[in-house]
Amino acid sequence: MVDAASPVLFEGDEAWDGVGAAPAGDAALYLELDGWEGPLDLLLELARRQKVDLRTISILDLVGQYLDYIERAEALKLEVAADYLVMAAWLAYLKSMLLLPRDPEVQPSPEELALKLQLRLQRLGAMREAGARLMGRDRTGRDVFLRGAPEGLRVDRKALWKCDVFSLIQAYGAIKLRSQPVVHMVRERAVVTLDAALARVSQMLGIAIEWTDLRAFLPAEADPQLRKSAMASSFLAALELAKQGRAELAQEQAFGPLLLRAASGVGKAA
Amino acid sequence: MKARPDDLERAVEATLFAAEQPMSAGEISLHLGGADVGATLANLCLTYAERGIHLVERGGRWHFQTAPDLAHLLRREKEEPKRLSRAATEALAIIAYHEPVSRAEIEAIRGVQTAKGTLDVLMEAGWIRIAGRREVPGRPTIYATTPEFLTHFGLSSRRDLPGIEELRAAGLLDPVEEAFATLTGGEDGDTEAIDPSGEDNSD
Amino acid sequence: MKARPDDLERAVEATLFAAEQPMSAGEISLHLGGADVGATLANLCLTYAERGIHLVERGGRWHFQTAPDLAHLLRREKEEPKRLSRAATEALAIIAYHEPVSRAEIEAIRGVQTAKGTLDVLMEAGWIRIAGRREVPGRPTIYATTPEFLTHFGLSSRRDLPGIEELRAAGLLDPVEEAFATLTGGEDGDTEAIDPSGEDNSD
Repeated sequence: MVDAASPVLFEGDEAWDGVGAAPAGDAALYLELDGWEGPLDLLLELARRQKVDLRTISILDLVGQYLDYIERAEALKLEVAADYLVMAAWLAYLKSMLLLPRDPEVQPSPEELALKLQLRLQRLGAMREAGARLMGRDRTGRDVFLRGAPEGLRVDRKALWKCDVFSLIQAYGAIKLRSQPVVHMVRERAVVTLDAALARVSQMLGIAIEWTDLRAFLPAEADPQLRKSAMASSFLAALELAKQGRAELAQEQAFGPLLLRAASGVGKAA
Repeated sequence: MKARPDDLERAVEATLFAAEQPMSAGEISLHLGGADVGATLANLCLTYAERGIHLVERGGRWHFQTAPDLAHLLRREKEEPKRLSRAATEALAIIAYHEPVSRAEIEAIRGVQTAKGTLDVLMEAGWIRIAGRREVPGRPTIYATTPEFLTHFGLSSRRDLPGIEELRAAGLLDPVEEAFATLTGGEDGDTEAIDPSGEDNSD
Repeated sequence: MKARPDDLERAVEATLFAAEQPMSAGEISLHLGGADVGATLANLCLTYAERGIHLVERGGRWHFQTAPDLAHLLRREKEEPKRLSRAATEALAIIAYHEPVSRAEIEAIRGVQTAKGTLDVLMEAGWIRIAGRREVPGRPTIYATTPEFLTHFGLSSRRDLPGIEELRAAGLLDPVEEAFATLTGGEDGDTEAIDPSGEDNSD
């Protein structure tokens, strides 16, 4: 382990250097309470002052020093942060357990707790030393330098265009399709025009005195399409004739057959 | 080249390497505590003469640079295969079937605007070239295909391009009516006049 | 040092000299059209070993830099890198020696909370990166070092970290619980100690 006072090891950390370099054990040290990074940090520093390997450190001594330290800080009326006090309470408990005759009922044993604390201090100590050695390496920009004005490597990306003849003619076909004027053709279909229906219905109505189903006026057609058309135009023709007063219409119920007869006046007149 | 450079040589070397600007012999000397660096610079020059890096003097100031014969390493071209966009493919097809055509004519046929970049891409690919100007108001630039175009598409001449009939037979013109072929004129799509409506739109 | 470097050596030399970033052997090879540069790099390393400039490998990437023993000559004009706080230094060491680690694991070793800014500083310096999440409850973020970390601290690889082998052999890189179990014959592991100092605050 490295001596805590080594300035090289912890260069650049004013607070810590200050503590490490402070005259042993005195007011200066206590005034630095803010400088510690928590109770573990303070414990590690106190351990280092024992100047022995952390593996052989006396936890009991360390606990004593820590408690002493906190007590004196309080005596100086320094604000002692809560986590330091919690640690102090725990260490006081540990110390009493270590000093009292061993009670096999208590788990974990105080020796185990002490060992854990020691392991933690070793780990923090190891990492603190590793950090210092890392910082002490030949660092880029401080100890070694890169080329001041590199020309730089440039890779110009050039597109290598790809297309094939099929895509080309396919594209041409697509353009032709798009630009072709759209023509809508309506297929010619057989229909019964309104005029034809009107002529047919009025002619047949002349001989129908009784109520007659509209369907009877339709031409006998096999083609259902044409029959529909005839039905539609015949219905319109019937309405037209009714409007002209030449026919009467009746329907007994909704969707029932539409009945038709010549208007009575007309019939008499004819 | 010396087996072991002396300390001054190493120092000058490192100083010039790390420098952000070329340095005069005086500046280097000042930097190194007043040592005379003239002979060292000449030495270093020789040391590096055959390497990939040279030490050169320009206007009394020294710097390292890449050996001139390796300058091509600094800017390297990398080719990346890229598929032609749909718009570019269509523009190319129109130029191939109707050349020479102006941009306005291409747009008239495509029925949409053609970005400037689209034709640039085709030029960059080496498939089209500027074939002069159309002698109409505005004198628009006209484009035609290049021999590289034929090579790339495996055509011996533009007459190899399938005509309208063949396109239809291939199902590429499916719903198109008979009358259409007469509109665009000709069976094989060779240099027939095209839709005149686009011709007068100046670029 | 060879009297006359071969073409590949000159090309690798020039490429690395001109590069703005360290380059892996693969990147160099790619830049030079696929040549195998492994032996050449080793050769160049030797060539420059005694010069004021060194060719070094850091985390699999190569670059030229000034010889460390000349630091005193070059430092005066250069701005020193910003000094790291003690908290950041410790956090960096813990990440480097234990990577990947979560913030809770860093805090377990340091015994104090890690301020948000501490890891940010290391991220900003480009020395650490987020290396995913630990698949435990809470899925804490874990951190690892970067190639730039190795470059900056002159490490060829993490194996070069000062003392890492000794620390590993001594079990100092193992968690306290694990080391404790080993020392006490595998008993412990889940003892609920009234330990106030944060050892068990796993994320």
